[in-house]
Amino acid sequence: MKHRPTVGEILQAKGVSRRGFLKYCATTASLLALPPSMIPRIAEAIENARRPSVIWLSFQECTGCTESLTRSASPTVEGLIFDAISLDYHHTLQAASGEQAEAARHAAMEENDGSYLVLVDGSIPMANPGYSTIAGISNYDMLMETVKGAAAVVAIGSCAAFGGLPGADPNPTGAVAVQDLVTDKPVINVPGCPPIPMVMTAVLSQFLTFGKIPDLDKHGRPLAFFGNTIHDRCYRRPFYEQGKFAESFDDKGAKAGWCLYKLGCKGPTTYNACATVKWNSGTSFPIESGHPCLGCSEPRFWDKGGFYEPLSTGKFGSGAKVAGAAVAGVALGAVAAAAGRRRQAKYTKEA
Amino acid sequence: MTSIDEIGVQVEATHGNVRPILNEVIHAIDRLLDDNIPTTIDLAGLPFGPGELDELEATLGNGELVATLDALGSSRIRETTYPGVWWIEHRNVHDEVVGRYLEVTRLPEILCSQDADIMAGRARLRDAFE
Amino acid sequence: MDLLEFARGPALQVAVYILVAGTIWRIVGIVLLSKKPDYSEARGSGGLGAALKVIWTRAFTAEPFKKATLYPKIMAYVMHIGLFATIFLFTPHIVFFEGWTGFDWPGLPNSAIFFIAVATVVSGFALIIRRMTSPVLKLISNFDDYFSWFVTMLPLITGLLIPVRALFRYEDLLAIHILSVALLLIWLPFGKLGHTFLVFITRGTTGMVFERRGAKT
Amino acid sequence: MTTVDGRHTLDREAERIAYKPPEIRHDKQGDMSTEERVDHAMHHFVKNFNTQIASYLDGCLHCGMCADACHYHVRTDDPRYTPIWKIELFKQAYKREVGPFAFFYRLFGFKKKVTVDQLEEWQHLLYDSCTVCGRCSLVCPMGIDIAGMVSMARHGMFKAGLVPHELHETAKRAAETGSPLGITPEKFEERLEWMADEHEVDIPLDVEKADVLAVMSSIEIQKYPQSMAATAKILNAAGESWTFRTDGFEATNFGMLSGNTEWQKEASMKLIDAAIKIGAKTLVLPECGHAYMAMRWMGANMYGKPLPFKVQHISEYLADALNTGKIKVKKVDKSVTYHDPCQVSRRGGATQAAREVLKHLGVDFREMPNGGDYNWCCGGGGGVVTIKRADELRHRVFKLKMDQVEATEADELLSSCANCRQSFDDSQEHFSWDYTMGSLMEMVAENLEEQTS
Repeated sequence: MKHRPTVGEILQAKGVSRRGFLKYCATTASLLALPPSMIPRIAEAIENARRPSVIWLSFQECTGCTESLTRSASPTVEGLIFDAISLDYHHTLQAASGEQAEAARHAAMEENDGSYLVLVDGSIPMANPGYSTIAGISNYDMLMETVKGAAAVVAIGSCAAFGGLPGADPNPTGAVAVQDLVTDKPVINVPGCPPIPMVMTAVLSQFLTFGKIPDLDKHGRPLAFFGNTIHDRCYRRPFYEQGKFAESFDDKGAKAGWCLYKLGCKGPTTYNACATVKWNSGTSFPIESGHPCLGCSEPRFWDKGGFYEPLSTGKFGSGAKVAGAAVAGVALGAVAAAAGRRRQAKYTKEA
Repeated sequence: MTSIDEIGVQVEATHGNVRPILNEVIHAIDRLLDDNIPTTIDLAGLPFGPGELDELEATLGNGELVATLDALGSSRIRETTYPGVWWIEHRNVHDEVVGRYLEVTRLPEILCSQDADIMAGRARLRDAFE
Repeated sequence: MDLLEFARGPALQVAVYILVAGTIWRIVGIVLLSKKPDYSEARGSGGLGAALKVIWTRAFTAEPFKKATLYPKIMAYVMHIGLFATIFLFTPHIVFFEGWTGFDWPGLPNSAIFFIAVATVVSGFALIIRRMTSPVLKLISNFDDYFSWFVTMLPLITGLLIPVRALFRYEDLLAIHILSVALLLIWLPFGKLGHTFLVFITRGTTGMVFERRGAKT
Repeated sequence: MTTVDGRHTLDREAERIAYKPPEIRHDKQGDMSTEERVDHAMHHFVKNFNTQIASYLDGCLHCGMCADACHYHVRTDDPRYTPIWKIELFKQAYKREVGPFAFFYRLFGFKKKVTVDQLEEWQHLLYDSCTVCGRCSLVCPMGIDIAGMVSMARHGMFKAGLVPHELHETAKRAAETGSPLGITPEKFEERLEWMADEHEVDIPLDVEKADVLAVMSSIEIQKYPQSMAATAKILNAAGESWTFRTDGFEATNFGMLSGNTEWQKEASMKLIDAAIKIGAKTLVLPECGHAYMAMRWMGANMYGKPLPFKVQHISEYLADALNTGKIKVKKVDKSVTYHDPCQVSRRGGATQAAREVLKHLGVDFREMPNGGDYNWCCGGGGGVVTIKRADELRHRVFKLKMDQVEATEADELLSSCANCRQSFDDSQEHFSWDYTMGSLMEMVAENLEEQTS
């Protein structure tokens, strides 16, 4: 087994000063949404953390998650993390291909048995294994084989976390999420379509820093990033409270930057860090650009009604069924009245 | 003028997110003076509307002291017009902002020379002149 | 299907079907009972106008009774106006109705609605305490009175918990809120909450009968 | 006007110690098994459940405000006197037997079958402590006519043989002899002659054809016979072609008050037949409240079609006659307050007639506080005045009336109902009160101006 250097050693080797390291720890804390008071503990932990092996599996996906990740302005703080991990298998990013690539995967699995991380993007088709294969191996077989010796599995993106677009109604491939198949290993879901790149790297650095699974919410998402709704953190929230809403995409309210609730914003029911971490190196996020949140980090977000349908809109059922209920009401009422009158008539006769 | 400026979006000056932070700063100064406890506010964790960060920065203003740090990219450590309130901005090697903090303290920790660096420096000095 | 989808979808749908069927059932069940012809020589018309007049005027207390009924009347006004405002003037609700009817109207700021809802809950508790302590109300109250109070207060209270994020997550609170509304809609036609529609029939009937006699309505 | 000490002794006594309802006697008529009684009560409750009554019984909110309008509750604070509670059994029967959800009420036993014990208990509530004055109907936010339903509930009580004895006997006598006080046609004729002599007035009797049929209440014939003379004076002065009839003179209707619809119909038909026989254009009802309800608003329904003549209360007749100048009156220089008979004013719709008459009399008219349609009842309506055991309660609630009258400080107290007059006289005696109730009609008769034409 080859020596895996600690992060402290890696940074030292790169000539990073202690001041630089403190800066790094501060930004890491910020990234992990940890309070600044945690910085000394982070520093201690990171110094002694060892570089883990990572195997990245891509199934039914669009590579958008990888695109997002590689847009996270490498080499930066996040880049450092990637220096600190050993990405031993990734279709898109690795140089090796074919049998060499598969050999690399097996080698990494053997070398780091019980301690490597498996990252998955894309959903797994269960209707027919032939729907998606890599090197002749079905997605299902590859996943199950690879996770066997893993310390934990990270499902990157909404497809891996919840089934995503392939799993949307009518789900022709029988797509399922990682957590539907992997039940004996910790699964961390980092959903989003795509997930915020900083969030992806932060989850990895959290694992790296503390060596354990972060606190997760009921959907298996790290609470550090998915603990608040977009709505709670939205800078337009004051307008919601004042009842100031954009009614269409080009009206006065939209131009004044009012709340997009009525335009279908799913912020109130969507847990993600977009409103604070933002996108494109902190430039903006959809609501800031004037578009309602689609709720892409929520389970089955494709099937939750129209993107531009306001959140509070209920489904009242079809007019025909309501009319049917009305007809039933008339019938029941008539029967009740007839029964009442029959009793009256009977009593009158008896009396 | 770029085409982006032609989009008819007006930025409303305030969404009301600045005032609570200023309040928090005042409380932090109280803590510093009364109990000698420094406070760090991570601005990344707070919701800001367009222009509000600039508004906050302008409100706090520039004080007497600015320091730059060159480690893993540049950093600016600047005291605001309110002594004890420091505006700290970390950038990466691509000069992109990776962290913004308000520190309410007498001297931000990052400005102090670190023992590890002092020792490394001493070693280098010895190597060079002994 | 998560709880919110269940609440917003099937639960609400079924509630609306039951509401519609139950309401019409009750109205038809009353209207189709026998009617006694009145052959006496009419003094007033006893027409629809009289019915409409009383439907409106009985919203107000006649002078001689004002003092005795002041407290419950004020509480009932707060309750009814509060319910009206929270149901129909809260923007997310307006959006809800707009999705259904296609119409929208201006609402009140959320903070105002919050206070109105609190006042409504307070009036609700004032009324239930009165019901549980007044000898008259203790005697004449039954399960319907207490249960109807409960299902009316539930959406108010669950609605108020949403902005304060108490106990549960937003979407769970929202789901519970909608489920409580569904419960209200389901119960509404069958118990005394039926007065939302019976008030027109009951007051209207009296209006017609008494105006026909030229008597005080 | 404030000789409080001598007057309220009994009442003050009662207030010092907590009010205890008297031991209630449950009266029973007939030899029926308990099942039969319940069955009869049910059947005759159920007959009444038409759309109007259903809308009332379904609409009640249990808000309890009717209690604040009821003199019995206001004076005793006994929650059982809450008007809507008085018809609880009636409501129970509705929900169980006829209401839109009756099936479920029966299936799950949400509403139990009414028991004979309950019916006995409710005898006190439906008879002794309700004058059918209808004040509760005006406070009800749903506009429910509770008083009307008390009358209907009495139908069931009567058939179950659960009527207070005195009322039952009075009603029975009325059915058997044609008058609750046992006044036969012969007795009526005798008393008419006496009054004609005494007051030197022509009183036409049993005229074959006449435009106006005048009728009397037994209370007047017996206790206030001068009102017969007053009626005659007025109708004569107006130049009417009119008559009394021995085959139809009794205006009271104890069938209605006790809850016996057959008797009610018999009594009404006597008057209707007499009026039709003589080809009357108008039936003038005497100063009697419930007679107005029985004939003006229920008469045609007893007859089964519209009546071929007009029905007027004497106060309405007087108002018309004065307004059209048929009769003229001298000015009366007195301050007067007027007690509205519930069935004529609040429930009958003729509130303004008496006020018009008083205007013609030129009196200083002083409306009672909350008078007119919101008047407190005399306490004797709905047959209550006949029920001996209810006397204590009746006197108790009369206090409200006394306060109302006294607040006006008027010289004279008038009304237009012999039954009110009777219960006022009784309570006056009980309290040694200094107001005596006079008759509006008699005041008109006394102050008629000779027609000059």
